Amino acid sequence: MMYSYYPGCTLKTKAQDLERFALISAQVLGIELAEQQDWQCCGAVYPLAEDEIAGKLSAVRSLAAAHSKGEKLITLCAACHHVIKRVNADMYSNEFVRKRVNNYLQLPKNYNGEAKVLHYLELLRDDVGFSKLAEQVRMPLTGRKIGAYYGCLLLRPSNVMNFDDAENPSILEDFITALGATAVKYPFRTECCGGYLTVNDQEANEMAANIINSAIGLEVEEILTACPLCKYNLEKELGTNTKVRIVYFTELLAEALAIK
Amino acid sequence: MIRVKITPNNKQSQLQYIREISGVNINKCIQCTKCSAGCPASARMDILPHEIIRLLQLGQVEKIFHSKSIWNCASCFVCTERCPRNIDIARLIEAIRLTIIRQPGKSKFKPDDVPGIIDDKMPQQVLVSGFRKYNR
Amino acid sequence: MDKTTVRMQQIALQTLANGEVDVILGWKKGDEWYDSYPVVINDINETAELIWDAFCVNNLSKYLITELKKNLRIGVFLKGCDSLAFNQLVIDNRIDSERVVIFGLPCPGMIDPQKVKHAGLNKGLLKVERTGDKIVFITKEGVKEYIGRSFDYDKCLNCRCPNPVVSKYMLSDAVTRTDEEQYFPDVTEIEKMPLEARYDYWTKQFSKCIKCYACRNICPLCSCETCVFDNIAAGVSSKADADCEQQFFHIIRAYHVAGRCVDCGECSRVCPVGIPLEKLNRKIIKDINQLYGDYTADTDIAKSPPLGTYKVDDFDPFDGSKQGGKK
Amino acid sequence: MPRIGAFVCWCGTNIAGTVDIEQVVQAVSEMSGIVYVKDYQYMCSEVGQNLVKTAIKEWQLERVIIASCSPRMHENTFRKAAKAAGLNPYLVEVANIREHCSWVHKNKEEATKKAIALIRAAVAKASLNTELIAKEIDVENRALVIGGGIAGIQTALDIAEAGYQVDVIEKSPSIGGKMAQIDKTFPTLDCSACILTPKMVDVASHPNINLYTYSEIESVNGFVGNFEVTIKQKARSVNLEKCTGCGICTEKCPSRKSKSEFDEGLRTRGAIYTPFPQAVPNVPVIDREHCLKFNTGKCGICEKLCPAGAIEFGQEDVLVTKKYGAVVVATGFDIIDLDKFGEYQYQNHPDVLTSLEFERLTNAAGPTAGKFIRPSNNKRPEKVVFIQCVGSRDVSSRGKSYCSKICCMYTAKQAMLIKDKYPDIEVYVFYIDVRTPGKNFDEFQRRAVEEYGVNYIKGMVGKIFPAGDKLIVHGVDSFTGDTLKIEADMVVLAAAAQAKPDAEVLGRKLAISTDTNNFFTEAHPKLRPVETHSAGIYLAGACQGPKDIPETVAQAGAAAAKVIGLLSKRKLVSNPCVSVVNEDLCNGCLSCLKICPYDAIAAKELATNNHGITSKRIVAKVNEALCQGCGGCTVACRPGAIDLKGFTNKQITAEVDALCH
Repeated sequence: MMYSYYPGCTLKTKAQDLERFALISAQVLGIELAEQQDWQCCGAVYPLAEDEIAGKLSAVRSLAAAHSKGEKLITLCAACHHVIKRVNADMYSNEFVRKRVNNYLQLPKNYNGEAKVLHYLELLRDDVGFSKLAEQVRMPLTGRKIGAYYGCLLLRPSNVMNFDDAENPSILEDFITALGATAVKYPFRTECCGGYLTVNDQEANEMAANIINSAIGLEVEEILTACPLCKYNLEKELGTNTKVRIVYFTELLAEALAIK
Repeated sequence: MIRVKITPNNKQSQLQYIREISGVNINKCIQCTKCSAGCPASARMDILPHEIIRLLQLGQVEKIFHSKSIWNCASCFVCTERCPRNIDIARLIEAIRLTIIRQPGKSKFKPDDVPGIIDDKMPQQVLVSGFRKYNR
Repeated sequence: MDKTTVRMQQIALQTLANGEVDVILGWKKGDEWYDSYPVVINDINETAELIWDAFCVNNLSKYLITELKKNLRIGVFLKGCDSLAFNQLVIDNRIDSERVVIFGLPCPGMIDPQKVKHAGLNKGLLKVERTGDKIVFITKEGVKEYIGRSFDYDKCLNCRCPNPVVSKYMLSDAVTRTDEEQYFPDVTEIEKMPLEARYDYWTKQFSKCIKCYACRNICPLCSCETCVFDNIAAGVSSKADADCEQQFFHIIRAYHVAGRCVDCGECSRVCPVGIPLEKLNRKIIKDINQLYGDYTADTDIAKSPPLGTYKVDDFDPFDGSKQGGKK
Repeated sequence: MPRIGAFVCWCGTNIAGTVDIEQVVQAVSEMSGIVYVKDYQYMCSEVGQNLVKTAIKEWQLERVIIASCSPRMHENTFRKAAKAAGLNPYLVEVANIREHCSWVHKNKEEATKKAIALIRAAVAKASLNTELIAKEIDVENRALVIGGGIAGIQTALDIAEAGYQVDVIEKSPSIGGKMAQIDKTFPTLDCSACILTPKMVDVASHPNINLYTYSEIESVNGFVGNFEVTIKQKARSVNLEKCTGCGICTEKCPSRKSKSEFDEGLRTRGAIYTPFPQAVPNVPVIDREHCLKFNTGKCGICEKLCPAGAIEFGQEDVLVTKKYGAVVVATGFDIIDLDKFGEYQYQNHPDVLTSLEFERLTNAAGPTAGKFIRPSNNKRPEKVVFIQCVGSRDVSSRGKSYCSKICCMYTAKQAMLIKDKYPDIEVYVFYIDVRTPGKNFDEFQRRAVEEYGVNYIKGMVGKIFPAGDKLIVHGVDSFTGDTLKIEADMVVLAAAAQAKPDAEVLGRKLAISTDTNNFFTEAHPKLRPVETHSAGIYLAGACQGPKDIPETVAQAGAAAAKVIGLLSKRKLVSNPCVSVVNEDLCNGCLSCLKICPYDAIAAKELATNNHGITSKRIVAKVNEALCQGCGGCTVACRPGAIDLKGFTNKQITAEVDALCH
């Protein structure tokens, strides 16, 4: 099946692993990801103010491009996914935004939020299926205790993101189980890592510390994430501590598919 | 400490602005405090989210403008997700931030600050979002 | 003579003679090639005048209503579409099927005299004979043969039921149709129009109406003892020549046959000003099928009519719980 | 043209505030047929009614228009007044210029215009009104109570005591409902079982009460005084007459996987089971879904062991149809599913309980025999946290927008019960507001704080983080603005009350309405709180909205009083606004018969003579005793042969014409 694929800036620089493993895994799984031409930065954060239109334009360009090709738009970075999905919801249901964005962009055809945005994980769950994925695993990660870290951006607000149960999600655990590893649910797995606060406050990040301690408390050896920013914050807090390591979910995927 | 408070009316325009750009009806709040109770960043806040809404209801915007809380909100949307009254608190706090940084020279994070915080691992996503949240 | 006509005359003679029926409803030939008109006969000698040709378009089932009031038992010739109307009249309690003997006539389609005239074939025409899709035009000068259905009534081209669905005696072999017609092509066309254009279209059509009531009179299901439009006391009709009056008439009529219309197309056939009335009825049939599941008013008399019954899971556009009014 | 008098009511400022009465009076006086117009502040008052009566006599009025509130409110009032003045009551017509006009408009000019139009329509209709005479119908003097909880039990007992037959129908295998699950009741702390079980026995033994347990309503037909109800008795697989309740079968059943509904899933039960030892009837039932005999064909141990030979695997559902004069709906409530509140760890942690589970846990007859222990490790908790308003006052998609009303009191009760038995346990209650109106209620809650030292914290809990064998509760004290972390051993969630999931379906069968939350709607929130909009159907208990036991019992008594009042009448005055068939126009298609919800239309054979030839035809015939005047038939009739008296097609057309004027 053919999909439009939106990478985002960080995946081309500091988070190349996240993308690299996703792309080679997709090949093995028979998923065709065509990187969008001329994609632009999504803006990194979804503009929350009602009157901010400019910050939503680049997301709409990608959405409209995917829609015009009749393809689903696949995202990989949690932040890009959040922005694009929420902008799409605005284009679908918020007339104020829809009108202004279309007026500004003057696309060949007005865009009204018709495209379907899927995170790579949703693609694995809904279009591939975790049971099918499990069949493709060639090097099961048997015995490894892996804790999923969801963070904020994939889950909330759940009425827009519609990703999983925001308070008690299971998609990442199901993913880990499909790869043959042991999924450990630890209490802080949906708490915030501190996000961009790191530019404001360089002091100790107790938010990230809570997450790490909660995972270590349940003997988690690897923490799985889909977000470069989460990975950065958690690793920074971890410092030289080697009790646990932070990995992108795609890295484990490639490992289990024996293509890493 | 001044114990007697007079609800000021000269802040009405700022209050109105916050209401407009957030699209939030602050009168829906019943002060259940669930936002504050679940806030992962509350340890670094001098005024808790439910108190911010209460102060807005009372027109005490000045107190909020001088608080650390609005800069320490990580926009993690836990408050919005759990609010039993469907108040989008994350949006409200963003609106308060914008009310300040949209004024000339009030940006919180400036290009000059970058060298001081950057390290070789930092994804540029951090910087972009930092500028989006703290700079106009 | 046509085989079916022979069979027709035989069975009429036989059933009248042995007392199975008191009268026969059939067709006789008039003076013109296109004139085959309905008759009621009770005389065995008249049976030799009964005919079956490509112009027996008139539906005889409606005549049963008045004739059954006068006679005990009636034999009637019914084509596919006529038999559908027959069943609907049974559902409506308009006729007592116990006292009717049906002679079924599989029908290859009826010929539209207008189409013959447009083709210029009417000059000196004496007779038209049809066997299946072979049509023979007999004139003073000679004979012309055509294969195909180009002279059929439009309504016959869309026929979904050429064979009678109910009968005691079948007079010929069943007709098979291999060409798969799209069931509602004309309706789809109307549905594609924007609302305003649709409104304009119907306004224009109805404005042609001269309120002759031919559509109502021919309709096998417009069989009320007294039609509301003839009942002055009901106060629903006026003779004023205003567009709204005509629209009012046609819309009420469409609703009165909604869920009962057998799509025989007679209304459009007889309309002297050419209003495509069956389109309106077919739109309603299509909607009913979509909303309440396929229902053919006439093929199964045991089925309950969708507009006359209520089920808890019926489609209900006013039910807030399905629309977000109720949470 | 009849002589028409019009009376325009101000309804204080309700109408006069938005409608220019003077202008209305002027306009009405110019309408044709009007011979008299009068306006007054409160037309429904004694003075107002007298104005109507006097005018009827003095002006020889033949029709009366009352322009006032909805006819639902006062049509009867004015009909009575007209009757007293010698006018047939059905010659009175109400123009609703309040609900349909003044209450929905702000612009006085437009509202005035609309009020005049509404009155014009009423005048047009009234000129076509005819005198109607009401008839009498019989009343079946037996009542049906749907639901065997405390509401149904009390209603049934009160009706039975008055000497009328009552059938109680209960969905589950035993009566008792939620109250049977509860340990103690507020505000007196007496034992729930001690006050409920004797009543359950009374129901079972009362000569006037007939119990249908494990049964459901299949269909309801008829109308006030004459309901015809079909009851589905589900196959119990145990013979009610033969069973002695010895309990051998339930003890020996090898299938132990089913969760006990009565114990809120805190313990398992056999596939053949009695919900609880005090069940009424004390006869078990086989849960066929989990029974080995039904699933594999093997087993049948209960049948072999039963000394009474009461096990009947071959039983089938039985349909019983009976007639009733009145119906009381007492189907109760449920608590919401907490699956969506993942932050409180309800599905993930055994020590997070609902309040109802807590009741079972502290109940002497419960799964722990009243021993207060943590389900996770069977140890006594040291710190217990209660969280109120879980899903209540919650307008998001997860919760219910209303206050569940009972939680503040039962939480105080539960907290107090812990402190009473185990003073060393620390108890915290997180709340948004404490709402305890009711006799001795606030005093009760204050006792929890003042005497027992329960820690009430104004603020909600954000999230619970399990850590080791503790539950770390993250909350806020809104008074101090402090964030709190409490290391609790047990958390009790006061889940919102909600309507029964099948309330809407039952409502449709009964033709009674439910509100946006699926609670049944009362006929009037103040003046007719136990009646529904369908005459002869009444409401008792929490099926109408969250209620505590005292309120439920009070409403049950009120519903019973309404039923007794109805059944005590031998005859009811029927509504004369019934359908009538014009046989000349009727085709006999019987579309009317098919759609009539009251089975009030039948076919009739009519012999006609047409020029010496006699023929028969079918026409429709209305049974006036059954017809409820809904008018459905008049719409289905194509030739317009059927008409509703008082609302004839002509009258409606005249109204529409007048409005479009």
